[in-house]
Amino acid sequence: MFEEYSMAELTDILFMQGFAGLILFSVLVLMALGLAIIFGQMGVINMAHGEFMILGAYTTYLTSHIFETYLPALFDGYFFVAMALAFLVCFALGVLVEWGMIRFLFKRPLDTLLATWGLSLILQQLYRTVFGAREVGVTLPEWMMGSYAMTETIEVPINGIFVMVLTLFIASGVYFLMFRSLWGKQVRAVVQNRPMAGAVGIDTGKVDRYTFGIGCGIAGIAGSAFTMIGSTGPTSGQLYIVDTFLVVVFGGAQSLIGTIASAFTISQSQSTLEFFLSGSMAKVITLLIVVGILMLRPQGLFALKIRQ
Amino acid sequence: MRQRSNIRFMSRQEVLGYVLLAVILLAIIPLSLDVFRLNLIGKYLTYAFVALGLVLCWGYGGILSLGQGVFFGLGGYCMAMFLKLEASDPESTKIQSTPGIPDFMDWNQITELPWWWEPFRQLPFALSAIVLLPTLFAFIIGVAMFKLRVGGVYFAIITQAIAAIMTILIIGQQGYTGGVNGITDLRTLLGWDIRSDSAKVILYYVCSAALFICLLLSQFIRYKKLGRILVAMRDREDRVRFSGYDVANFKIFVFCLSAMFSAIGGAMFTLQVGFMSPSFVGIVPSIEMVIYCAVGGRLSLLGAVYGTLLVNWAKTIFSETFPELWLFAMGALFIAVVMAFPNGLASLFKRYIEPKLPAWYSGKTAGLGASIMRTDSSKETVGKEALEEKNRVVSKPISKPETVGTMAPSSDEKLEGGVYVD
Amino acid sequence: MCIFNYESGSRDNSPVFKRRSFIKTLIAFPLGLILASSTLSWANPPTSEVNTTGLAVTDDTVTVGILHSVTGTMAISETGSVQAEKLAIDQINAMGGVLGRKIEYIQEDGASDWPTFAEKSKKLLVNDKVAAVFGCWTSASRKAVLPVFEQYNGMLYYPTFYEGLEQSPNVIYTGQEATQQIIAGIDWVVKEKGAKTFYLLGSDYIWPRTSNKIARKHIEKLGLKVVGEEYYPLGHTQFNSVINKIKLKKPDVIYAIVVGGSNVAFYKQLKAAGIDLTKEKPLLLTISVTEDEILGIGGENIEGAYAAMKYFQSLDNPNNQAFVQAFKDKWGQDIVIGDVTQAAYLGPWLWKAAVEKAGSFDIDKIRAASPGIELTTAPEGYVRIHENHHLWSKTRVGLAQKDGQYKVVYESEELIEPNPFPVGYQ
Amino acid sequence: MSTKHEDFVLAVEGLTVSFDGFKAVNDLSFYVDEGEIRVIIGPNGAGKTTVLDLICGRTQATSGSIKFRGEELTRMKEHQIVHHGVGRKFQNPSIYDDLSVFENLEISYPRGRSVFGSLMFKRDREVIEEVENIAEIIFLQNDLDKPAGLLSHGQKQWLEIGMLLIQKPDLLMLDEPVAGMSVAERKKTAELLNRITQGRSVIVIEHDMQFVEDIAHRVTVMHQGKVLSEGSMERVKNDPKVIEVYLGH
Repeated sequence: MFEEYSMAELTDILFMQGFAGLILFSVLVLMALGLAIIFGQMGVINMAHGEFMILGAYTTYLTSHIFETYLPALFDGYFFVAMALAFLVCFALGVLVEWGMIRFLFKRPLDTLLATWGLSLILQQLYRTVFGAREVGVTLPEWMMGSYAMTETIEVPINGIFVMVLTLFIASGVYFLMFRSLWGKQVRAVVQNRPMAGAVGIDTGKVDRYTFGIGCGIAGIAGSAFTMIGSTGPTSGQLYIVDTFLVVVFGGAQSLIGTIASAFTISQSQSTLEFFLSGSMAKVITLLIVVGILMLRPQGLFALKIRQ
Repeated sequence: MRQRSNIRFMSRQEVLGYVLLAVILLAIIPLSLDVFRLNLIGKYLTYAFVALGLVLCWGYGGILSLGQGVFFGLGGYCMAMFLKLEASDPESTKIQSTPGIPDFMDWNQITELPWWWEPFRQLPFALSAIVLLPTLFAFIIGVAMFKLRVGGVYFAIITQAIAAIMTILIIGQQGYTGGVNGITDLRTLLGWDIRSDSAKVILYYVCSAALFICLLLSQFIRYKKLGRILVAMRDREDRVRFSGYDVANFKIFVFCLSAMFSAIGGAMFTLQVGFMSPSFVGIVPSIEMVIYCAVGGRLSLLGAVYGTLLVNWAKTIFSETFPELWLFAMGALFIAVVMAFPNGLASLFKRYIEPKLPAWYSGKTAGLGASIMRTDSSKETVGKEALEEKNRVVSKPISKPETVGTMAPSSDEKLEGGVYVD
Repeated sequence: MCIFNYESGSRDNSPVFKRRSFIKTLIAFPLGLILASSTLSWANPPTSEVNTTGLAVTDDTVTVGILHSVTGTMAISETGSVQAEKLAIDQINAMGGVLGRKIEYIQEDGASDWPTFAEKSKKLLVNDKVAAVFGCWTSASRKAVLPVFEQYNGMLYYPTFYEGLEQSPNVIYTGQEATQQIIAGIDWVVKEKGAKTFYLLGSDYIWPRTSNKIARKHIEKLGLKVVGEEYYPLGHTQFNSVINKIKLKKPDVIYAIVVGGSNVAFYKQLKAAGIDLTKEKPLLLTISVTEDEILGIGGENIEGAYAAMKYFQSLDNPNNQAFVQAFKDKWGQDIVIGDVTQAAYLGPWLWKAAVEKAGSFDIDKIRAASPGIELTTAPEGYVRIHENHHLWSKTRVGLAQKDGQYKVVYESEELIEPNPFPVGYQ
Repeated sequence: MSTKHEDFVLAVEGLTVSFDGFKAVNDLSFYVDEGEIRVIIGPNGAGKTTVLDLICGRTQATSGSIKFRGEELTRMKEHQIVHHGVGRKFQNPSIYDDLSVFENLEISYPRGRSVFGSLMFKRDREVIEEVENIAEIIFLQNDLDKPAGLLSHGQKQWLEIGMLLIQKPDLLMLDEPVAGMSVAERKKTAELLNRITQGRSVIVIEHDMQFVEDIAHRVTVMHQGKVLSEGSMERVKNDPKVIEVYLGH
């Protein structure tokens, strides 16, 4: 299929395709980080993750409106405010949900799956009632749109770069939080031995609550960022949920590195396959590869090998 | 000691339960509802097959599959293929460019029936395919997963991915499967018009009868040692293994059985509703079916039937009354059930209704079904919560970071603890 | 000011011809006075005469069904149709209803789930005995309810542009079938923009596939070239790979039939990838993006794209101005109206015209009366029901503007004949 | 040494397992005679439980061999190892809380172990007698109908031992059988062990030195995944290496 193109074109395409894969990679990491924290650290399967993302997106939408109406001069920078707000709103809702629901389902992960599924239905309907059934369009500041032309054919989408930088930022933030802060130590202590952590004076309830809140907050940031590349509607969140879970599970639930590695694998295979096959078949084959590898390594790519 | 050599197939309560269900399904419902509503109930009952399978495989075996829709769909599609071929005789499809093939194939420029559709002209083949094909598929998944000890949440999510794959495949291969639209406009079964009112009533009874057969089969399994091994396996998989059982085989068996039930349900669905579409195969319907099972009580065979009927009935009523708000009610119902009654309607019944029933109802307490229910619910409500409560009490923040630091990084022994499968 | 009038087509020779003389009179009421009209003494034929099949018709009411998804993923698209149908029913009631009977509606939620559509349609027909159903949006939902309508002899007014290949005695298709929408649009880009190569793209289901098939045949008939054809699963959100492919193939026209949430992702990513649609290199022609979708995509992301369909909110004619005003008055000033919404609005009016022409609510009589019914008051202009139950309608090409509206740049001179089974395109 | 395989019930040679580079068991060798009660002692983290895990197939060895009556166990699945006559009790009582004591024992009865076997399994005279017999040995004859979850900790330990006995294993492996027991229960357990070890080999992991002295024929001391010392209790006790790492603590 290459004979019709020149070498230069091929190189360009290779570059563009690699970049498309990188964007997809960032998108997946961003989606999955919040879930990885919640699922990996708490064992809670949060089926409402997509809805938390959309809550972030709606927050961005509202913020853009407020800026448009009251602070048009600062509109160029509203997106950063929106992301912070999205984090706060989702964090708050996450804490509330953990306090009102999840903590009672401690150690019953499959039940959390069903309960959060119910939550996702409620949130969807809530969005529909509040914002209407139609999708809303989020206006972006001018500088975030368009692309930067590197050569004649190679054009780099600015929003893609933005998502990549954001992902890098959030991922390192999560890394420092989990592995370099006292709070992270507490979280890990709770994961590894809950009674013991409790016994040495960690308020495990509070740790859970904030872990869940932070996971949801990151979902909110992801949702906010996705207004650049996807739709914002009551049911948009459902588009992401399966992919997100696969990334997390594929990576090995407890491992952040695993999540990143799995996002990389999935995104690269998906975008490469998409180039050679039809979109539908690329998706099927990617999923099959993931399922196949999961069967061989049920604990995911990067799970620790441990004495059971 | 003597009674032990002679455990009964059903306890007295269970016999009463089955009789009551039979009266409700076979007499009360058909006599009190018009054909339209009866057909609706018939449709709900087809989901009860899936819920029943989930009771066995999730409630008893501890394997939560979030891809039961795949089997429901496969069974339904096998039935639909037969009916579609019957509906696509050259006479009634003469306006097509290729008469004699299903309409959607014609729309997709397929000019010849694919070879793998051909055998579905025969009813015996179609019927055996309904039962065997999904079971075989489940067997393959089961062998691959359980022999490699994939379990719990991982199994749930992998089955979810399989459901996603199936949906995309069915939709993508629309020339052969009817795509998003599914296989529609099914009319007759061996010349018998399945759309007429009388056919609907008969099919309702067929469906109820099939459901009863599956219920009794499940009851039989529960009463045999196999049922006890399943419970044992859910609680202490390792112990079962070290009692000399190949745990994977038992899991495969129960997974296949639940797949077979789902497939029968799917075929009954196609017959009663008159079409099959990929919207049953995907993730959302699969999760909904788990919820039917959870509402009924994941350990109760009869509860699965009642749970399915209740949720669907509520869904229909809510959505007819409040078309724009019914999701609130459904979401709240799911959360309430999981939070307040983890063992569903069945546990409510055990706790509040059964004690009030007259003595003749219980007779002599025997039968392991009752004992399983009892201990399990007590464990659920007392054991775990008490444990959790204890943890919470001790976890006052008298934080000594140094202590935490030393114990956090290494001791990976309990890493599995976070992902505990109930 | 809106003037609604309708008369039967002259070609119609329905045997049941009991129309009251007042129908022949042109009725012209300013909207503000419509309320008053209901107090006029309409001749009110006895129920036994106009309803011989036991439909839900009383001496002063007639019940119809509205069946769309108001929950689930399709609610995004179908909400507009529900609103339009309710508006039409309100307006008809304000004018005195149909055969002197006020229209009452029962609304059911299809929940974006095809079996639910089948269940609810059965409920509407069997339990509620509605005289007509306005509803469905996706092809799949229509296919699911079709056997029900045929079995219980109901009448469905289906608003969406769709793939064709269907002609049911129990459905009136108020949207365009594929050839109406596609051929005129392609002819236009070829003639006006000199397009030579096309890249076909769609969501993976029957409408985009069938439409692209027709498009491909037509393009090849014109001696031009299709350089790529791609389908993505419904709900897909990552289009960077296909955008790269498009860049590589450098087609003159991207022919896009992406639907739902994918739409938003596609156009945003297209813009981000540096394809500026206003430069028309390549030019983008779509048949799936109405003003409703632009709301989610954002006008700035799709500015410069062309759409081929029969209606745009910006159509400049008195019918449309009155319709848009009435719609906004009822549902809010910010609302937008897309092609399907307008087609849904036609449903109740076409049904009313057919009932009055037939002088009866009986489905068989309505069916017999329907071909030839014309509506001169349609927001899109003039439409007429064809023998094949589709509408004769014009096709227009609109250029997407930054404010989310289309500017009409082309309008077919004649009404285009609906041709659901196009010979040579299958 | 390898020529003498046939004389031993169990021959472990060069056994090594590593978890992510950490060698929990490192080039371990030991042999168990017919009818011998072998006690393995050692400080926490010495790899004692891991050795049992390796023998019964719960953990895969990185290298080395485990021969049971001349048959290699390292490549077998857990249930196959059980079928060959190795029974294993876990550190924490591992019983089925939701089933009655009778059912717990019945499930362990070595018949009907395949899927269809268990479907066809009949609770006949033979099974009932055997269960009642075992129940008597483990002091639970009056609790047969009780849900096992309601037993005391000591009773659960006994039940698990009973569940092993009913399998009639040739090699019995017990991981801390008296942990968490009262003094009276310990005594009873020691008695029980002495009774049931007739005609079979037993490997016990235990910390309670008094208990070890009571039952052990020979003692293996493990340290950091290796055998530190082996022999009679008397000899081991006086081994300076052992005193240094273990008893000296």
